[in-house]
Amino acid sequence: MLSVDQLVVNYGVINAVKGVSFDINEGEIVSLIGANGAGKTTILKTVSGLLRPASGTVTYEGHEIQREKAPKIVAQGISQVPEGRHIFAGLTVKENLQMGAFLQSDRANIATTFQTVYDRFPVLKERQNQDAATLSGGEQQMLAMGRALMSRPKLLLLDEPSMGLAPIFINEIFDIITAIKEQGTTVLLIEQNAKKALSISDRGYVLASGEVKMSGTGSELLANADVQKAYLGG
Amino acid sequence: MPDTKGGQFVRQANYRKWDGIMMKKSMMKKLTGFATIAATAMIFAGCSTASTTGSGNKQTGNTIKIGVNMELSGAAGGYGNQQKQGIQMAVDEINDAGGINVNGKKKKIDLIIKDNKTATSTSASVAAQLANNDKVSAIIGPATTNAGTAQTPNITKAAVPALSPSATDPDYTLQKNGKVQPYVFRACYQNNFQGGTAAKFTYNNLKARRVAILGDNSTDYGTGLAKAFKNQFKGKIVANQTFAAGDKDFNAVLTSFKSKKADAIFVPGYYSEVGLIINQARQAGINVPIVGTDGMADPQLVKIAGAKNATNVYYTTPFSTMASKKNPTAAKFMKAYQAKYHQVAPTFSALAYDSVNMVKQAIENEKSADSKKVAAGLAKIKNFDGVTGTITIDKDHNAQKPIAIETLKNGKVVNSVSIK
Amino acid sequence: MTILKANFKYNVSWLIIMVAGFYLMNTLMLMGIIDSFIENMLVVIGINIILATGLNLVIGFAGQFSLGHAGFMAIGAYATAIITTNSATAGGFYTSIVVGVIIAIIAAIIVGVPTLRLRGDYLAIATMGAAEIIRIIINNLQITNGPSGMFNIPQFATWPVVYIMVCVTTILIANFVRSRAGRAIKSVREDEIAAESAGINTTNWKLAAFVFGAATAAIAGSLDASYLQTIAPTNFGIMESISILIIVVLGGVGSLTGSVVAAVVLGILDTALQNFGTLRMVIYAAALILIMIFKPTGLLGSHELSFKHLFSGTKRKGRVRS
Amino acid sequence: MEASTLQTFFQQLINGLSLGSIYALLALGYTMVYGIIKLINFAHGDIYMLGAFWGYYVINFWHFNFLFALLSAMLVGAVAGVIIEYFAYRPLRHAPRITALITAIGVSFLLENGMSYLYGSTPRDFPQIIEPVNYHVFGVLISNIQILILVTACLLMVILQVIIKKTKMGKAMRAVSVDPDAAELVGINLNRTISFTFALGSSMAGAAGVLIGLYYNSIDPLMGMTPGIKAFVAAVVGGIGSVPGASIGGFLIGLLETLVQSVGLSAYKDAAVYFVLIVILLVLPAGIFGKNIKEKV
Amino acid sequence: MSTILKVDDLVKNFGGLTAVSDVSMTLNDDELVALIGPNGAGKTTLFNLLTGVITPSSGAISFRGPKGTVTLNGKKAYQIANLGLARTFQNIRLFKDLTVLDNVLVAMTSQYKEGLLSTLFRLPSYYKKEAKIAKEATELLAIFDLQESVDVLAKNLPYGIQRRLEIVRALAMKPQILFLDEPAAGMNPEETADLTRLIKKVQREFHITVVLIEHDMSLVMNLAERIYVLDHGAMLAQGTPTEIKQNPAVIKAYLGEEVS
Repeated sequence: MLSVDQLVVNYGVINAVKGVSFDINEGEIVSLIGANGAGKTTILKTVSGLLRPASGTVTYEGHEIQREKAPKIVAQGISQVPEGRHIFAGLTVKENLQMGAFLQSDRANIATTFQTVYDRFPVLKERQNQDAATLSGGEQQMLAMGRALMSRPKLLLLDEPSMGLAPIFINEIFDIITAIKEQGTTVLLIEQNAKKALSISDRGYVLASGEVKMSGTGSELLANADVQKAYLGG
Repeated sequence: MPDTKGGQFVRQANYRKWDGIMMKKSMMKKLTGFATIAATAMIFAGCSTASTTGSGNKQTGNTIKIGVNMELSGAAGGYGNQQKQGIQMAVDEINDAGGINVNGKKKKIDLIIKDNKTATSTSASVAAQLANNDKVSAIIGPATTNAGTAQTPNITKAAVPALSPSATDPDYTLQKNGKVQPYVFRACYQNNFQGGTAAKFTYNNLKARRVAILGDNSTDYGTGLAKAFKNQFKGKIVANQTFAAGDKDFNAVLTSFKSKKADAIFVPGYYSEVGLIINQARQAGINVPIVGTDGMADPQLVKIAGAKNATNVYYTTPFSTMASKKNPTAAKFMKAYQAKYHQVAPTFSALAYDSVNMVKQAIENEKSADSKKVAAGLAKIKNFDGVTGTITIDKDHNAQKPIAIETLKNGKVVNSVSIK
Repeated sequence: MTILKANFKYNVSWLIIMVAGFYLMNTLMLMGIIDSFIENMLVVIGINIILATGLNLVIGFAGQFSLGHAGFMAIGAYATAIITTNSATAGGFYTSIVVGVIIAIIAAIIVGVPTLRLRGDYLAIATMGAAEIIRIIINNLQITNGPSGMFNIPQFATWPVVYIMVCVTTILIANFVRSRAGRAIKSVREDEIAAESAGINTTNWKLAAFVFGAATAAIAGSLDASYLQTIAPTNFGIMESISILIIVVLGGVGSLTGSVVAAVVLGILDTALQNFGTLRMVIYAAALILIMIFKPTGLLGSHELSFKHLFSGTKRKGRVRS
Repeated sequence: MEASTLQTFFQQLINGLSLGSIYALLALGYTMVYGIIKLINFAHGDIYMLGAFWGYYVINFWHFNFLFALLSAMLVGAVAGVIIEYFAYRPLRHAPRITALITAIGVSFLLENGMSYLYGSTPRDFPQIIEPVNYHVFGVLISNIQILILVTACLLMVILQVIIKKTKMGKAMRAVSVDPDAAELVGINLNRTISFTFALGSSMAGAAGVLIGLYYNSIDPLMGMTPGIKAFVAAVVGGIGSVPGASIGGFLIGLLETLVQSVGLSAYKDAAVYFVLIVILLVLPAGIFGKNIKEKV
Repeated sequence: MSTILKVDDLVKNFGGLTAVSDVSMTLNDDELVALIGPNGAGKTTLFNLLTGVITPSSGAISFRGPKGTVTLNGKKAYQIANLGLARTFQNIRLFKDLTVLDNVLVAMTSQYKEGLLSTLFRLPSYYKKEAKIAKEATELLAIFDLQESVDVLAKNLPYGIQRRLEIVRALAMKPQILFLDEPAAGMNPEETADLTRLIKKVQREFHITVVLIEHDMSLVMNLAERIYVLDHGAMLAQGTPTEIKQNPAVIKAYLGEEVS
């Protein structure tokens, strides 16, 4: 579905991603794990069109998208939940979700999607007329995910969905991610909580200093001694 | 916790002796050097800087160079451009007639126009360039007192006369000790004269006893006239308020005048704002006489005020459509101006037009276009037949000319009285 | 040891340049190559250098966006105008500079203490307002002769005086910027929270830079009044503050050399445009837009001309070496 | 020429509201542009001048009626705003903000002096397309034009508020102003949204130009300078980025100026405005309706 | 070992949200303490409170400084810093456009004075002081292998080195307590190991109290003598690494399962 080949991205003078390749098949959850500064977020931003790579390709459903801008990529069915949630403060919960469907024009469709999102996150329905900034951290994360789902993505990019969340929410978020996958949306997941991430992933890639160090199925990586030592608090 | 612990890493920070000595040595050298420089600089500041008190600009060529230092952009750009039109027209007329007669030889005017953007420093620079580089015989301008006083040192140094069509501050032509500035002249009234005339007229002719003043507080023109009016008005000043150039809303002040029971309003300022004041006063139902000065003597005034509102309005002026009927020079000017620029001539253009012709007169009288001679000639101008009246330059380089007060009714000048 | 020797070398180099500049100008003047017109231009450029370097200290080094520089300039100008009109001696003139600086410092403290808490554009508009209040007060006072301004001010600020003042203020500002104080204000610019946590009293250092900038602006005002011999409140409005800001940004925010270069470039451009009449400001505006679009960080960015680097041949903005 | 204190009070209130509605109209454009790209659009006051000149020409030469003049001036303002954004501000979107500010000042100079060069800087009388009529209400005078301005200003503010709160584009504008990156991620085209914001804000200025031309009957190329700065002050006082804030700020400044003048301190009316600005910023650093955003450590 | 910092019932409310509730803790001389807990548990907020970046809603902080015990309540961040509490930040906050040397010199600002006159006129005392302080700073940088980079702008340093420089900057303040906020964030295992050695070295050689927030359990368990666990703004547990590893509440809220 998506394949990233020899991707190189620079941030100013800093070479953040140094030739990373990976791919995602339809219906999978794929995790990129690694420490802060390993280049995970940079990769995600490049896939979603916020950053331009210095070289390398991003191929989505058969054509290269690395030169396209974010709105165009969203229109093709890739939706990102950014790190730190980035919800629109000052807009209500409902408006935030409406923004997620910005590129949809079919009202009936939007209404159904709303229903799906509200079913998935009942708390959002309860708070639909509240200013999004007043939500708690976990609720904001749900809103950010809900907003991304409003564009009916085929591929969902999740950047640190468990960051800053209470443990009880973390489990819930991972359950939701699994449920999203089961409904047919492919998921690319970036997590610091590597253990949790790998336990729900079909496959995973371990990144360090802008390079892929290891890859394998979720359970393989979980079982790997090096991974355990470095990332699983072994 | 002992204090020394944190500072362990600097333990070995002992300076070798010679380090310190070298440092002192170099510093001493440096300081000595600095002192030397300062001293030499001071010496030069004291004596040897070139001060070029010129003997004026000699004009030997076939043309006479006249400079224009004018507010073509910036806050006073509107007025400056009107003056430029008057200057241009005067020069064209003179050149079409063959030029200025200098001791039997006709010489054309070479007009050099420069913009001072209504800034004092630029005005000084422009004057220096005109006087020193372009070697002009005389400078026309600037329009405003501030820009004018800024050029005074430079033109005085170069001995080039400057004739301002519209700088009105009483002290404009004077040095600090009260003596006249040898190279500064003006073609307009000074504030005390005009303000006093307006005060007398308001008291004697309009019989007003309670006057409210609403003056332009962003120029010397407005405040100078307001002060003069206040000093010479025999009745009571019931309110004294101000506005700034560019203001558009006067309703608040006018409403406050209502309760003061004023029986006339004095509005020293330019037509752009005074037009609006008349408009808003009449809209607010204030129908008492409105008295002003030559800054509002402009055809645009009535347009801004609205013809209907421009009633019971009086202003002092050296020049007007009314006067032009009696004065052939003015009539000719009005006609030519209309033909050239397709508009009724404003006062500023007339004053600037006169300024050029006064310079011409001075050159012809002195039979020389040397700048010092032109200055002498300007000082001696007597009974010059100008568009703005018969002008005589007095000992303080002010233009003495009759003053008239015009009355507007429904936007038309209906009466013009001369005031002694 | 070598560092000290080198420092001496750099300092001497600068002094030689300053002295040489002085002698060069004086020679050209005696030869008549620099006439009063060019002298006028040079003096205006000199005054603008003082203003721009002072404002750059506040904006470029302390990172505080002040838009009220003209207000402090007005204070210096009026101090000189009032004092030298009453006491037309060189002593009176230098006293007036000191008095202007002191009043400007007091005014800067009064303005700065409350407003420097604000940030960015909010600070800019607050300082702009404060400067306008200063101007309006001057416009309505008796002693300042109201909107008519003051003229026939005795001229003590001849070009050598201005030249020396430019050198002195530039040296002082440069020394300030490259010292303990300079590092402190730059740390405030870079990151206020980190600076606080590094023990920097950010409030005081911001104020110090602001006050220093105001003091130099007052000096520039004194020179301006004394050289032009005429001043009016309209000279010190928002537009004057903006034109100083333009010099700073055009030269490069955080580059004193840039401020000097921009003052010279704009001074020459401005003088050259005198001949274009009404078109003058149109050309100026277009030039401004184009320069900013094609050189967004200003003519010199944040680079400085430095003998240290000329001599040693290394670039300050070195790449990663470790 | 006599009036009771109460009548004077209400008269001054009307005066203040009329003046305030003009500041408010201009402040709206400032607040929108600042809200979305954090740029003090110095040229905003000059777009208002362009609107006034457009009105002057179409009424005088093409004999437009008031409504058409107003609407076409809004269109002209919008187009001017979009063009300025495209050429002068867009190339600098990632440049230091102070650079963009200088460019904005440059654009302002260019418009003012360009218009002076082309049309002269003498004030012109605006065609009186609507005959002024005064109404006396309990001794308080109010003219039809004052009512028109107040009503138009309020109407435009309401329309603007509706656009921002209810329409898709309005929501996109708010989204971009909160978080441009996240806005792109939901598919919002940044450039188009910013252009639209400029168009909307500048059309307000265009409308203000015609209304003010009509009200004061005098226009000139430098007319945008002073009200431009005052309107920005109004926007800051109200809390920049907020539409109701801009309106409240505008009315507040208008009423304040009127108050200061009515007690005889006209020489200090601008000083009073700036003083209040500073005081408000010290008490409420983000203005009356502004949101104070704390830096995260 | 005596107490150097004592925190009593510290509370911080943001609007309606309680970020830190009733936290009490003590720090002793010369010890290495870790503060752990889930993201959003209030760890950084606690650091901010202790270093004066934000002011507490209630509670008391007292510090035994060189001049006796003082309360830190009501003191500004720079005053607290100058008393001897230095810190680093979660998101690196270097002075990016200053050189490495200048970054360190800024932190030494309050350790020496330069008279206005000697600054402005470069009197001999200026050069003397500058040379002395620069030497001191360079020596400190050399301890951390940064002597080669003194003239490099901070923003041009690699990520890991920036983290290191931030620690050096904090040490330049000659602190008695050093707060490190996620010093290993973004470092690879190798760099983390280096960092672990570095922190140990700092603590040992400078004899200061070090408090660190860290998620990397390998680092925490290797370094810390004591651990505080924060959850939902409240102190969940405290103890030695061994105790914490076995604490059921900690396992439930944070560690997830028993850490080896």
